[in-house]
Order: sequence, then C-alpha cells, then structure tokens
Amino acid sequence: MVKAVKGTIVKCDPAVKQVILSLDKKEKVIIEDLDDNHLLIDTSRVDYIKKEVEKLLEENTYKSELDKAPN
Amino acid sequence: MPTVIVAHFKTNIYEYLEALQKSTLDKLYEEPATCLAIFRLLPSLARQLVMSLLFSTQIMSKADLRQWIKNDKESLSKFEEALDKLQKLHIMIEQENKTIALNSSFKQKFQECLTGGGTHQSFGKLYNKPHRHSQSNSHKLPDIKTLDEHAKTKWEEILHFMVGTDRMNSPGASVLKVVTKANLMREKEGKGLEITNKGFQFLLQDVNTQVWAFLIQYLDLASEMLHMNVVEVLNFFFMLGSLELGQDYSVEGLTDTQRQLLDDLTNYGLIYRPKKSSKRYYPTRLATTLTSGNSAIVSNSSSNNPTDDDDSATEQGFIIVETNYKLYAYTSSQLQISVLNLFCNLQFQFSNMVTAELTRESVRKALKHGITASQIISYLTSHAHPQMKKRPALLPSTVVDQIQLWEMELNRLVITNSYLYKEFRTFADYEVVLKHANTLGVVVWSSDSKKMIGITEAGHERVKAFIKRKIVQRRSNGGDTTSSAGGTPAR
Amino acid sequence: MTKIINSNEELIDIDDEAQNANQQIGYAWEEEYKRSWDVLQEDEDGGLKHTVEHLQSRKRKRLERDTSIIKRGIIRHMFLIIDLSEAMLEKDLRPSRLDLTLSYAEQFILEFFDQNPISQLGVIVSKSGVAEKLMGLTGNPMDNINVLKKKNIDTDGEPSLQNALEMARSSLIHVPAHGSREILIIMGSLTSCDPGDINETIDNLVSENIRVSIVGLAAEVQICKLMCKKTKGTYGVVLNEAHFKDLLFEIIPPPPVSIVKSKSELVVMGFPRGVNESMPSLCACHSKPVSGGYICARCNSKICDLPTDCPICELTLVSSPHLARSYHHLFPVANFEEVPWSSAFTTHCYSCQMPFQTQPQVVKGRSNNVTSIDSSGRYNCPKCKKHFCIECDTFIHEVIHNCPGCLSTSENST
Amino acid sequence: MSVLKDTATVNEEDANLLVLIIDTNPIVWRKSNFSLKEALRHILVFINAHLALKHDNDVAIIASHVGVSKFLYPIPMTHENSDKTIFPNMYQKFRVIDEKVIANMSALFEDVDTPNNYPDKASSMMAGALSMALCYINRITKADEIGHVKSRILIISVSPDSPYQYISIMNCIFSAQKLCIPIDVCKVYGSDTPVFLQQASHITGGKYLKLEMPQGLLQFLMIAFLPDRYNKKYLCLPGEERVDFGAACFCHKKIIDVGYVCSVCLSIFCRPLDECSTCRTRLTLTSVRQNGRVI
Repeated sequence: MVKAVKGTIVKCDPAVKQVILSLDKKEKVIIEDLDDNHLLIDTSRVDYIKKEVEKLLEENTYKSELDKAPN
Repeated sequence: MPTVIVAHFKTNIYEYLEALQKSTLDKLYEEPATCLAIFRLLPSLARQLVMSLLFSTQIMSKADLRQWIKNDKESLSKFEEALDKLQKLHIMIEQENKTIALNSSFKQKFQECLTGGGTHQSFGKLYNKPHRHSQSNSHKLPDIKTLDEHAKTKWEEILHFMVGTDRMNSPGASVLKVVTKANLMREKEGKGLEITNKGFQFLLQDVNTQVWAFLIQYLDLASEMLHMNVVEVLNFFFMLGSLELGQDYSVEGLTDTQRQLLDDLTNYGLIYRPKKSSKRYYPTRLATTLTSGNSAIVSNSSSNNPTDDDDSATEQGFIIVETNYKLYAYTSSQLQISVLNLFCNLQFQFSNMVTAELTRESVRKALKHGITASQIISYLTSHAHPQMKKRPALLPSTVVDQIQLWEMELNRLVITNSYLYKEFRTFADYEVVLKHANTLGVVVWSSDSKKMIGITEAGHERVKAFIKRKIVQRRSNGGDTTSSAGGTPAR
Repeated sequence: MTKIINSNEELIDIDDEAQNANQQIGYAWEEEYKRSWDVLQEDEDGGLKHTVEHLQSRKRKRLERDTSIIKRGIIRHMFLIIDLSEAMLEKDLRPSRLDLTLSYAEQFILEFFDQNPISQLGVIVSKSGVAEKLMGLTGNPMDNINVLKKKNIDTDGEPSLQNALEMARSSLIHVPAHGSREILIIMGSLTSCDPGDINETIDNLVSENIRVSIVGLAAEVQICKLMCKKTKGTYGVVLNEAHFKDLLFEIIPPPPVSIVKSKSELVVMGFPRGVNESMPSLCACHSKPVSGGYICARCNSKICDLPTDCPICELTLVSSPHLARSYHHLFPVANFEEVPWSSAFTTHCYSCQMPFQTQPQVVKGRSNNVTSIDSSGRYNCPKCKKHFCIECDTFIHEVIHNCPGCLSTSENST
Repeated sequence: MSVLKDTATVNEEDANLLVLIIDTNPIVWRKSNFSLKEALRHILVFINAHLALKHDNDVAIIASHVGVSKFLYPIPMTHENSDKTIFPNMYQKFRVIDEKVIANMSALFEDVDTPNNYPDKASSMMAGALSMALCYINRITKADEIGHVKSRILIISVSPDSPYQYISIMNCIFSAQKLCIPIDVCKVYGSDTPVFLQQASHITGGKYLKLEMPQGLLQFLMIAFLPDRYNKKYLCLPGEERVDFGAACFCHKKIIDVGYVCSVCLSIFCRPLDECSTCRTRLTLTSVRQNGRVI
C-alpha cells in the first residue's frame, strides 16, 4: 500500500548532490535518493547539511593568494 | 540601465496618482503646473495623443483615434497601454456615446500652461517687494552653491541617520515618523531605531527616487495624521518641480497647508529659507529636479546654458568599475562611502576618492542583508562616472554576470519540507494521485519510473484524504477494479 | 610659435586621430613604447587646455585640402582586388589582416558609392594562383557588400597578381571612355604566382589607361611600386590599422582628370519614375515580386533600386539627387583661415552659436601664459569673413560642403 | 568620422532637439491671407508643446529671411542679462524662449535694408539656414557624449525655392541624411514646385506636408509635426506618398525622363550639345554602350 514518508526534499545541482552524498557516508542523512537533482533528507538534519555544504563549497572556491594574504 | 531607476520612480508616484479618487484628480488638474508635471509622467505615446487632442475641436471616437496608429501589434499594444493610463488618470474620458474627450479642466488648464494665459500663479510667485531694489547693495540672494549645500546637508542628515554614522544629529520628528512608517527603520528593543532591509535597498536608489519615495510616504502621513489636503500638498510638490533654481519665491498666495509644508520640506532640504519667519523661500536642486527625473542632468550639459554650470553632474556619477572588479569612487562623502561599504571591500581612501573591490565576500554580505544583485547593479549603473557612460555597455559584463552568479550561488539548495509518497501498487494509482495533487498544486517532485510523488507539507492532509477515499472506493468496488481504474496492469 | 608646435609634434600620441595625422611616425614595431600621459603638459594653472588646443589645430591641418576648381573624373569604374592568400592570416593587424581588410572593404564600398554615386565597382579575389570575380561592375553598393559577406571567404596558397589584373583589365576595356578605369589592390602577400610576364600586363594596363593603386599590408614590393608608378596610381604600405584605413579612403575622392587623355562625353541617362503599386509585380533585376520600385524611362522594365543600369536596355538609371551628390567635388568650399587675436572681435561662432574665448589679458609677470595660448579659436571664411569655431570648420569642409556664412548673407549669395 | 554616432536608433528616454527654421520672407507672407504674426503665435504654442513633452527637450529657432538667415534662439548672451522677470502664470522655460524669439524676430524686421538690397526677393536664405541648423546640431551631438540627444529639423516654408540654392540645399540634404537627421517640411503657403524641400524630406525620411487651411496651423503642427522620432514609429502620419524625382534639364528647366549628362560636371541637358554650357568642355555623344550594343 502507499506509504508517505516525512522529510525534506532538497533541490540542488548534481555537484551539490555529490557533496550531500559524501556527507551521508559519514552520517546518515538521506532518506531517499530521488534523482540527479532531488534528494529526500531528514528534516532535522537540514541545517547541518546547509552548513556543511556551505563549508565544503567554501573550501572549493578558488581564492587567489592575494585575497588570502590580508586574512 | 539608468532608465530603470527613472521608470521606478515614475511608477511610484504614478501608482499613487492612479489610486486617487477621480474627484481628487479633477481638483488637481485645476493647476497648470500640476497638469504639466503629470503630463510628463505619461508614456511617450500618451503624451502625443494628448497633444493631438488638446487643440482639436472635433469629436473623436476611439476608432478615430486608432486611425492614427500604425496597424501592427507593437504599435497597437502601445496605443492600448497609453489609452489605459490616460483613462486611469482621468485625463481622457470615454463617454457613453463612445466618444473620447479630454478631461475638460485638464484641457483648459493645460492649454493655459502652453499659451501662458490665466492668473493662477501656479508656477510660483516671485518675492519681488523690498529687496528687488536693494538687491544690488547689501541684501544678498543665496547663491546656488549655498542652496546645494543646504540640500545636501539636510538630505544626507536623514540618510546618515539611517546608516547610523551620525547619531548625534537626530533629524526632526516628522522625519522619524516617515522613516518608521515607510518601514525603512524599525524600533529596536530599547535602543531606538535600526535600519531594515528595505532601508538598505532605499539607500541604493538615486536621490530623486529617494526623495519621491519619501514624499509619498509623507503624503500618506499628511493626509492620515496631519489632516492635510492631499490636493494642496501634491500641487505644491508639482509646483516646486517647475520653479527656477536660485530664485526667491514669495510665500504669499500659498494656502495654510502649504505654508505648513514649507517647514517640513525645509527640514528635508527641498527648500531653503533664510529665517523661519521669512516671507521668502528658495527651492533647492532637490525640488527643482523633482519632476524631471535624473536624466535631466545628463542632457542639461548639452543644452546651451552657459550660465547654468552643472556641478550636479559630478553628483550624478562618480563610480568607475573595472573588469577586474576594482572600483574607484570619486567621492568624499561619508555617506556614499558607507553605502559602498554595504557591498564593497573598501581599500584606500584619498582626499577625493576611495578605491574598493567587489569581492565574493563583500557581495555575499550584502546579499545576506536582503539587498538583491539587481539592486547592486542598478546602483552601480546609475552612479557610473560619465566616463563609463561613453561605452556601449556601461558596466563590464564580467562584473554584472559575476554579481548575479554570486546571488545564484547562495541559492544552491532549494529546500521544501514535504512528504514522499511511494510504493503505489499500480501505475494507475500513481497517475490518479499525481493528477489530483497537480490540480491542488502541491507537487514538489514526481517520478514516473519510480512511482514516487513529493507533496508539500501543506498539501499532505488533502492528498492523504484523497488516497483514503480512493481506497475506500476501491474496496467497495471489489478487488478487480485496479485494472479498470487505470487500464494499465501493475507490473 | 610654429617652432614650439613642431618640437612637440613627435610626442603627441593621445589618440588614433592624432596618430593618423602624424604621418611621419615609423612602423608600429619601431616605435618606442609611449605612455600617452607623458605628452600631456600642464600649463601654469595646471590645466591641459594647451595640449588639447595643439591637438585641435593639428586636426585642422589635416583637412586643408586642394580647393581649386578642377575637373574630376566623377564617373568611375573600379575593380577592388582582394588578396586571399595565406599571408592574409597574419595577425600583425588586429584581429587579423583578413578580418580587418574585409571590414574596411565594406566601409570603403559604402563611402565610395556615397561620394561617387554614379560610378561602378566590382570585386575580384585571388588565391592559390587563380583569380575569381566575385562581382562584376555594378552600380549597387549592396551587391558588392553582400558578396563579401555571404561568400565564405577562406584563404589558400599564393595570390596571382597577373591573373587578377588580367581579369580586371578584360572587364575594364569595355568601359566607355568618359569614365575612369581604376584598379585597387589590397595585397597582404609579398609574393605572387604568375603564369607569364607581369611586365607585359603592366604595359597593357598603361596603354589602356587603367590606373592601378595598391595598398600593401606587409612591406614594399618593387613590382607593385613600379606598376603604380607607371599607371599613375598610388602605392602605400600600411603602418598600423588606422593608417590602413587612411590609405584606402584616400582613393575615394574622385581623381582629377587630365582632359587630354580622357574624352569628355555626353552620357545618356534615364531618370526613372518611382511607382507604388497595390499588387506586387516581378522586378527585372532580381525577378522577385515587389510592390514599389522604379520604371525604366526607356524600356518600362521595373527596377528595385537606384542607381543602377537597366538590366534590359542597359540605360544608366539615376535619380537627380544622385547627380547632386557629386556636385560638392566640383564646387568645394574655400579653406578657412585662422584669425589672429588682433582681429578676434567676434563673441561667438557664426554657425553654431558657441561662445569664443576672449583674448587673455596680459598680466604682468604672467606673460608666458599668453604665448602659450597661440590660437584665437576662430577661423574665417575668406569670402564672407564670418568667424567659425574649429568644430564647424571641420564639419563644413568634411560634411556639409557649404559655407553657412556665404549662404546666409546677401553679398555673396549669387 | 566621429560624427557618425548611433544617431539612428531612438529610445523613449531620448531627449529631442528640434531645430525650427521659419521662413520669414515678408513679401511672400504679405501675399498670403495669413499673417506672420498670427503664424508665430501658433508656432510659439507648438514650441511650448514640444518643450512640454519632455523635461530635457530643447529647441533652436532660425529665421530664414530675405537676404539673411539668423538664429532667433538660442543666442549667446553678450552681457549678463540681469533683467530676469519671472511671470508666475507661465512655465519659466516657455516664457524665456517665447520672449527671445519675439524680440529677435522684431529686431530682424527692423532691419529693412538687407531685404531691400537683395535682388531675389521671392525666396529666402534657406540654404544658409539649413547649414546653420546642421552646424548647430553637429555641435550639440558632439557635446552629448552618450548619444542621448536626437535631433530633427522642421522647416516652416512659404517662399518658393531659389534655383541658385539648388547645389547648396542638396549638400545640406545629404549631410542631414548622413547624420540621420530627418527634415520635416510644413509648407504654409505657395506652390509645390520646384521641389527641393520635398526632396529634402523624402531623402532624409522626414515629412512634407502642405497646409490647406492656414488657420489650422497649430492643430496641424500638433498632429503631424510634434511626434518625436520615437513616436513616429507607432503613428500613421499623413503624407507618406512618394516623391517624384523628375530631373529638370539645365537649359530649359524642362522635366525629362531621359537626358544627356556632361561627364565632367554632371549638368543635365535635354538635347545633345557640342559644348557643355556649365563647364565649357567640348563634348562628344557616346553612342556605344558598355557591351558594344548600339543604341
């Protein structure tokens, strides 16, 4: 019979999806892998994922040496 | 485009006028200066239509008017738009017998405006009593520089107050009221006022837009709380727009309401008065450019007024943006610098300019404040240095694109709390539910191959009820209805 | 005073305009790296007026032209030969020799027809040792431009000067004697792949009175120089992009004719009537249905555009404005003369109402300042003695070809 | 060729510069049943209407008089005009321009010597006025670095064209065409021939209209000549018919279909001549066409 699962659907580009998948390996957050652009995740973990994705993307953003210097 | 800003201002005051009662509009049209100002707010084609009808004595129908318009889609849509606006503002009236006529008082007063008849004094009465003779000796008119100075300090005082750079000089109470009413600032618990996101956006607008936005809020306030007559207030605003900079005008002939207005407008820097009790007032540049939009300043430089030197042009544009995201702002105004600081990394400050850089961090900071990418871009566009305006594309496209990309980057995750429906027994079941959910408009995501549907939290209850109903229905119909319902057997 | 100007001349490199004027500068690669702000010289008040004024008077020098009334060959027949050899791919002219050539060729064609409306032009290209005629002689600029745009122009091998010249020559010998016969070559290659002796071709060209002008993109080539000299054409090698354009556009004004050689003739021309029909009918030139057009005055066939030759009866069809377009070559405006301060009494430009500056007062101790402002900014027409500003002077001689002063005062109007 | 800026495309936000050339030939005006004074009243309202359309619209007015053409507005002030009276019942800009035009116009008419000494009293100095208009537009366009000002010329014409001015008027027309400046012509009085001004409006994409009822001048101007270049895209305006370019021969001023043209000076003749009457070149008639066909 039909099941309804509560969660949060996240729409994202494939790159971000891979980031979330790698997070999932450390700690289970994904309820269902829907397709290339959508994931169903645990609602309580949304903020955690947001923060982690931000952090990971930040690390992967190119910064020139000049920009880093003053910091 | 700088035109965006102008259009923005126009729609603002325009929307306000549109919402007015017909009788109020009719009263407004009794002043030629107001007629002229409102006329200039109309779309170009509408202005032409008014002019064509203004001195015509013939009775026209809408079909007759349409004869003037080329028979192609673009022209006709422009024509419809023009007619629509004219009717909304009650300038053009479609009568019962399908004929179209100009509002009679508008027609009469606007004719007067062009031909120079009447005794309405709607373009301002000069103060020409005693000091006219004594002008040569001691009594000095404030020169344009003084007026500009006055306008600048007063207006920037308000902006400074909003940015919070200058807490010492709190502007008058009426300013505070307007600022809070417009939701540009809000009460912070116990600590006075704090700027809102809307306030940040306000700061990025050009001065003309700011002034109008402010005046419109003031108008609301005036009619609600101070019980002023809207018509008189508006007439006064529009009259200010037609005055000459550097001239002194007499308070004589002004209504009581308008005299009351003088005080507030002096506070905002639109008007300069030597003494509070003075019988004279001088409009500042903020006032005289009210109805012209900021484009007026650009063209003034080309018009042949050698006497009228345009130092406002320097006020107009001072920012140079390079393709490498470096930004040079030729300004020494603390206010402009703090506005720039909203979305730039300031680097060095010199006596007449600051250098700054648009970085990912600085722009993200602004975006998080609720300022949008398009606002940053339009600010940079409208304050671009005249040097930049010579180029076909005003801002470097790299910079524009990047600012937009940075905005998009912030929205890489779109999050919807929802319920995932899965394990439909048949494709038909899935299809029926999806169809129903679609009509409710609650589908977040669906997959035919997986037979799964994501439903928003809000839609969950209704979809659940639908499925229950269906199951009940099926049970009552017997077990074999599965195939008859959809026709596709389950796989 | 003039000495001062001359000493500064080599330095000025503010913009392209100035560079054009400065013909005696060397090749681009010989130039020293110059920063344009180096040449700015502030005057005593820290202003730049002086430098700007120099640039202006320099601009003016360029437009001093021969205004004596001479006979010019207004009906011209010209072939434009474009080299499409591999040498055209060189990027020493940006974006590449070929791209620049094509875009300049387009401008050239438009301007050519603008100034020589009843002339004819054809296009020949040459690559891998052969020549190809893209467009025969035609009076319609758009035909020529379209052919340059549409044909996917690619380069290959070496050009053949001789083949291209022979092809142009065979078309030009049929041209009536009242018109000039000209060939303009844009040559990127330093070599040519010819089937026979090019000297014979050159002799033939000379005997048939065909003028050959060449714009070289690489370096001077002896045979080109010889050919231009013998046929009384011009030969120039470009220094940079702007110079390239200058060389090309120098060809545009109609050349003076020596009456001995070319015969003066009466040419029969038709002045067709414009029609605007409610139903489209086929035109004789493209066989396409069109509703508007012109009807040939002799054979009544329908033509889309003027000026052209009637495709049926070959009558030259023009409209009277086309003829009028050439009149300014015949009646040029006299050069204006600079007005010295001593007679600079006018307050504003006669035609555009721009106020003139007044003569600086000689103040003690600041006399240097006075010498630096060397021109009064006024230029007077030798006929009507009205004063004009430099903008109007340039505009009058380059665009309008009318002196507003002479035309708006009664003394000189007839 | 920095003059050739993007003057062709127009936007709604553009400022419009209208250069108005008024033919003030008093002899011809006297012949018409409509006085110049009355016409001027209409024209001034029209100018105000043009200025009212947009805050940054501007205007220049040139009088094309007998024997002289002159700017009526703007005129650079030689001495600071301190007598700046403001009239509360009229928009300041309208007032200033109207006053100046009237004052300069009457100054023009006070000088009666020039017209009296001028031989050709039938025509006015249109070529000079047009040249001045173009110079003025050229200056304004150059000063306006961002291509914001769009110019056009309107000629209010009464007197017939002077054949002496043919070449210079044609030169003006071609310059206007090059600069993308439309020349509109409103013929208030007089016949349509010869057709220089008709050609002017046709070549530059302007309008040529002949006023049937002079008393309706204002309404006529408002409908047909007020629309700026942006609005013209959407409006059906009267007078779209084609102009005939029938050429007139130099010898008899006869309109001809096929003519003989001197290859040196391009003079047009209706019959073959041995010597060109314009440039004195000896001529032979070409009888053979390009491809050897005999006519």
